[in-house]
Amino acid sequence: MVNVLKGVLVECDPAMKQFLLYLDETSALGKKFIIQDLDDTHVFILAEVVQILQEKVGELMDQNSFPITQK
Amino acid sequence: MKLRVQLQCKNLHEYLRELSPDILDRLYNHPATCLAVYRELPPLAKNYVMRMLFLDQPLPQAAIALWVKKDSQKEHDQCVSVLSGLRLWHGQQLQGGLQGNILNPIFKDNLRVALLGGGKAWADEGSSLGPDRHARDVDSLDRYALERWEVILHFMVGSPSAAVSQDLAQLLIQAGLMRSEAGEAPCITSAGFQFLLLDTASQLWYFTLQYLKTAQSRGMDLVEILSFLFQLSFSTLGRDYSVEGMSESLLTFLQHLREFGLVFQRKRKSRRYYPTRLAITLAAGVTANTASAPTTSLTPGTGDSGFIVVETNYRIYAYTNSELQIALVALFSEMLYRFPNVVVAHITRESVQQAIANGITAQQIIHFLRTRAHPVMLKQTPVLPPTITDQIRLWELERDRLSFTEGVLYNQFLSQADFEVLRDRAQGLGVLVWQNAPHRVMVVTPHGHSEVKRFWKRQKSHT
Amino acid sequence: MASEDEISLLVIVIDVNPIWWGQQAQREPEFTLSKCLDAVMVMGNSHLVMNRTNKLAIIASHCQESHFLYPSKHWKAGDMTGDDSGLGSGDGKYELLSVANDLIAEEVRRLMARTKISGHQTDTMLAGSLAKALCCIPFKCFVRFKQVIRAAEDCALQYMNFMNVIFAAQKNGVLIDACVLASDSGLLQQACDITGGLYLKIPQKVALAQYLLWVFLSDSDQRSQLVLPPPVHVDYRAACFCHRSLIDIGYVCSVCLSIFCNFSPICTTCETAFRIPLPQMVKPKKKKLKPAT
Amino acid sequence: MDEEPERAKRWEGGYERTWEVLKEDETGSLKATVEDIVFKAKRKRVFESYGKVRLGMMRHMFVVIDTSRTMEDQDLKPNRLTSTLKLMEYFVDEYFDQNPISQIGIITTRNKRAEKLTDLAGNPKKHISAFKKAVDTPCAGEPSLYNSLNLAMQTLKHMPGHTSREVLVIFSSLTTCDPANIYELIKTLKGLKIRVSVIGLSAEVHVCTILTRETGGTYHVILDESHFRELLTFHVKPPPASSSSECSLIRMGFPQHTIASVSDQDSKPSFSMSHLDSNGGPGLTLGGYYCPQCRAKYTELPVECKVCGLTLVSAPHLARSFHHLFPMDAFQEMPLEDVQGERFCQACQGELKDKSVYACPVCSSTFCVECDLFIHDTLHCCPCCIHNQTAP
Repeated sequence: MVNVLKGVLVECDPAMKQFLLYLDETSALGKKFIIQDLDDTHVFILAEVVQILQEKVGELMDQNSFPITQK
Repeated sequence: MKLRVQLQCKNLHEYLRELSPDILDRLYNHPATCLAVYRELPPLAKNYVMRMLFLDQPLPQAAIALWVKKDSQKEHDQCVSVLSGLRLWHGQQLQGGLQGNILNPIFKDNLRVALLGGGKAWADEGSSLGPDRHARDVDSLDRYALERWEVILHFMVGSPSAAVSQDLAQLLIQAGLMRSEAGEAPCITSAGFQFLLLDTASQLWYFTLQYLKTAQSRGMDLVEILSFLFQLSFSTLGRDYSVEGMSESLLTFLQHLREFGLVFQRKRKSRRYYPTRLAITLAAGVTANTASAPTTSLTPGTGDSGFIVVETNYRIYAYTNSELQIALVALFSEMLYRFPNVVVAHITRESVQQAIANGITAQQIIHFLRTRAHPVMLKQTPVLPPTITDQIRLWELERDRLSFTEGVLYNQFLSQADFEVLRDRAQGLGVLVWQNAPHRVMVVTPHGHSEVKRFWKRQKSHT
Repeated sequence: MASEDEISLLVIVIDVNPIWWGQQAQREPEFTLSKCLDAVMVMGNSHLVMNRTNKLAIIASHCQESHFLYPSKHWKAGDMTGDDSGLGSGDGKYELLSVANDLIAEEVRRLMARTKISGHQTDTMLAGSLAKALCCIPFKCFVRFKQVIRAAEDCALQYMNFMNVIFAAQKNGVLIDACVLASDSGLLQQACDITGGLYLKIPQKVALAQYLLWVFLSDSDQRSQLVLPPPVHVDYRAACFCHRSLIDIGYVCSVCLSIFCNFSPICTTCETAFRIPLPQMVKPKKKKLKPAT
Repeated sequence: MDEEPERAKRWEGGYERTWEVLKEDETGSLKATVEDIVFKAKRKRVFESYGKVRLGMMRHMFVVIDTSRTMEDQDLKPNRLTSTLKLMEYFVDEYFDQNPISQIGIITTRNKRAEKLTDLAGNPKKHISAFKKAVDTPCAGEPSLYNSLNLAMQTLKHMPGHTSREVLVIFSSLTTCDPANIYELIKTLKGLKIRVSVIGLSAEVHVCTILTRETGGTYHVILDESHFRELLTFHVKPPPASSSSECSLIRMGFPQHTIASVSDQDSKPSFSMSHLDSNGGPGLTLGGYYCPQCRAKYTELPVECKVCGLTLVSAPHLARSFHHLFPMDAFQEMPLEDVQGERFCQACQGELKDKSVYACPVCSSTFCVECDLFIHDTLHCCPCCIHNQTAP
C-alpha cells in the first residue's frame, strides 16, 4: 500500500543534516519534526516548522562566525 | 517555497502577451506602437514581418516554413509563436484549402505608415506654436530628468528633503516598493531595496509597468497612454512638442510623466513639452534584464564616473555628496565616518545578512559596487577584490544551506514495478521533485499531487 | 537576440552613373533612378528601425566622385531644431526617418545638378566609393556590413584598387553584399565571395525593394538560419597581363607577380630577364639547379 | 671570425637625456607630448616601407621556436611558451595575409634536439592547429641552435633560387648545445643565401649577433609582449631581395571554384586530395577547386597539387600582395590652419579637429590621422586618388 504524506522536502549538506537530526532528537523546536530521513542530503519535514528552523540555523551560523574586521 | 521575493521585471513582449486581443488590436492603430513592437521582435521574426509587409495575399504556411534552413527549425517555431502570440499575423484559409498566414492588417498598415509616411501626424510639433522663448538644450534636459528621477529615489530611501505628490506616493505603495502603515509616512519594502539597486533604465521600465498596471483603475485608457509612451520614445531629444489635441486623461498622464522626469514642461499649463532622455531610452530598459544591466546607462547622482573604493579590509570609501548614494551604500554596510565629500563604511556579516534578509541578493550588491567603482578601482582586474566578492557570496550561501521545497511524499510502495510506474508518470507530468529508487520514495509537487493520485487510483483498478 | 550595445552600421553604395540610368529610363520607363532610390530608402528606413543602435550611411557613386548622401556634411545631429525644422513632414512617418529621407533626396538632387559629365569618362568609380565607405566604418562597431547597388559595367582600371578594398574589408570583418541591376560583375562576385557577403543579380528590377528587404536586410546571424539564393559561381581565373584573356595555367613573374599566358624571356612589367627553364619535368617546382655552395 | 667593431651597447653610448623630450603645455600637463610620441611611433612604421626596391615576394621561411626549459619562465604572462605560441598564431595569419604565395614551416628545439613540427606549407590552418596542440608540450632541457638551423637548411637548400630563404629563431635560452662548430654552419648558411633573424626573449647572445650579421638578418631582444608583437610584425613584410637572387617565370594554375548544392542532381560528392594525408576531417565534399592540369580536387587554396606538382592559386591571392609592389607614398603632415575650405576628412567625413592633418601628395586631399593609419596599414590606396584616375 502506498503511503502519502504532505510536508516539505529539505535539501542540505550532510553536516547540516546532522544538525537537523540533533534538533529533532532534542526536540529543540518543541516537538519532533522530521517525517522521514531520506538520504544523506535530503530530509522530509513538517511544513509548519520551516520558519522557526530557518531562525535556528541562523542562530547556529551566528555562533559559528567571528568578526573578521576591526573597527 | 521561496522565502524571498524576487523582483520580477517582465519585458515588453511578456507584458503585451498578457493584454487582451481587443486591446492589442487597438494598440496597433498607432504607428509608434507598431514600431516599438517590431523593434523588440526576435531578428528572424523581423525578417518575416519585412517580407510580408508588402504582400496583400496570405502566404501558405508551408511556404513560410521553407524560408528557414532545416537546422533552424527551432528558431522558426519560436518566431511563429511570438508572432501569433502578439497577434501580428493571423491564420487564414487559402483557396486551395491550405492554411495560410497574413499579417494583421492594422499592424501592417501602421508599420507601413511609420516606415514610408502617409497617415496623419503623431503629435503636433512645437513648430505650430512658433519658436520657444525658453527653449531647452539637451544638457539642461538631461539634468532636469535626473534631478526628477532622483527625487523619487530619495523619497524611497526616506530623505526628508524629498517630497513627491500624493499620486506618486500612492503609486509607489501600489507597486509594492513602499509600504504605508496607517497614518505614518510610507517606508521602503524589500522589493523597494532591490529596485534601488537596479540601473536607471530598468528602474524606469519596472516603474512604468507598475504604472500601467494601475492605470485602468485610475480611469485611464491603457491604449491611449501606451501609444503616447511609445510615441515619446520615438521622439527627438531637444525638440518641443505641443499638447494640442490631447485628451484630459492624457494630460493627467503628462503631468505624471513630468513628475517622473520623462518630459519637461516649463509650467503646468504650458502648451509645449520636451521629452527627456529618460523617455527616449525607456525602450532600452525593456529588454535589459536585471542581472546584466548595461553599465553605460546613466546613474543618477554620480556625475560621470564611479565613486566607490572597496578595500580588502572590508572598508568602503564612497566619494559622494549624494544623500541617495550614501543611503544606497548604507543598505548593505555599516556607516563609520562621514566627511564633507566622502563616507567610510564597513561591510560586515551582519550588514550583508540584513540586506539579504531585505531581499537584496549578493549579486545585486556586487553589481552595485562594480558599476559604481571609482576609476582607480577600474584599473585593476578584477575590479573588486575577490576576497570581498567571495565573502559576500558566502554570506548569502550561509542562508541557503537549507533549501525547502514543498511537496508530497510517497513511500511504502509494495513493489519496485509499482514505484517505477508512478515515478515515470510523475516525471512525465513534470511534477517529480525528488526520487530514490532503492528506497522506493518519491516527492511530487503539491500541485501535481492530485493528478498523480488519480493516476494511481486508475492504475490500481486496472490490476 | 542581438545584444543591445552592438552597433550595426549599414553603408549603402548606390551607383548613380547618369549614362546608364539615362539609357535605363529609355529601356524601361517604369524603373528609374528615383524608383531605385525609393527602394533604397525603404531598405535604409527598415534598417534604422530594426534597432535603436543601428546606423546608416548612403554613398552615391558617380563618375568622378563619391558623394555622401547621408549623413551629409551639411547636417549635424541635433541640427534638426534649427531652421530645417520644416523637414519633418506632417505625416505618420517616424520623425528620424522623414528627416533622413528628405535629406537624401535633397543631396541627390544637388549632386545631379552639379556634376557635368566630361565625355571621355563614363565609368563609375565604385572602388573609390567602397574605399570611402570602409573609412567611415568606425572600428568600434561589432556588426558591420555594407551593400552595393550596382548598375554599370566593370572597369578594368580599378582592378587593383578594388582588390585592395576587398582585402581591407575582409581583414576588418566587413561583409560586402552586392545587388546587381545590369550585367554580372566579376569584381563584385569576388568581393562578395571573399568577404562572405551575398551576391544577387536581380531578375526583376521593379521588385527591387522586396529583394532588398528579403535578402539584404538580414544580418549574418539570421543568414545562417534563412534559406537564401544559392551562391554564384565565382570565376577566380586570372587575366594575363599580355592579352587580358582568362587563363587556367599561366606563368607568374617571381619578382612582380605579373601573369603571362606564354613564356617570355623578359618580364614586360619589371623588365627582369628570366632564366630559360629546362625541359618540363614531372615536378616543375624543383626544376632549378641546386645553387652553388 | 674577424673581430668587427660591434655596435655600441646602449650603456656605452652617450648620456641620453630621454626626459628632455617631454615638454609641459600651458596647463602643465605632459599629456600632449606623450601622446605625440606615441603617435609618431605609430606612424613610423608607415614610413618604413622600402620604396622601390625589389622584394622577395615568394618566401620560404622556417620558424624555429625554442621549447627549452627557459620557456617556462613567467616573465611573459602566463608563461613564455603560451605567450609565444599565441603571438605566433597571429604572426602566421598576418604572414599569409601579406605573403599569399609564400610558405612557412615550424621547428621546435629542446633536449639538445630539433624537431620539425610542421613542414613547409602554404596554408595557415595546419600551422595554427599545430600551435594549438603545442601549448601542452613540456619544455625541457637545452635548445640546440646548430641542430635546428641544420634541419631548416636541409629543406631550404632545395627551394628554388627565385624565392627568399629565411629562418626566424625565437630564442629564449641564453645557452645552446651544439654538436659541431656553429661558425662553420653559419658560413654554409651564408653561402646558401639563407637569412637568419633572431628574436631573443631574454638577453643578447653573442653567437646570435654573429649569426644574424653574417647571414644578413636582424637581431632584436624583446622588451615586453607588445614589443614582441611589434618585432614579429616587422618580419611579416617581405624583405628586399638580394641582388644575386634568381628570377624566373613560375608555372601556376588558376583553378575554378565549382559550387554544387545538394539539390543539384548532377553533382556527386567526391574525395578531396588534401584529405589524403590528414586522417581527420570530412572526407566527401561536393564542390571544390579542380587542378586545371590533372583535375585533382582540393577544398582550399593555395596548395601545391599532390598529383602533378603545379602550384594552384587564385587570382585574388596574387592581387593580395600587389600593394607591396606599388607602395603608397606617405601622406604629408600639415597643420590644420593651412587647410583651405571645409575642414572635413575626405575619407570618413568627420570634422578635422586634431591640430595636424595629413595630405596625400598626389591629389592633396586631407585626412584625419585615423584614416591616414587605416589607409596605409590596411587599405593601401588613397580613396581620393581612385577618383582622379583617368583613362591612360
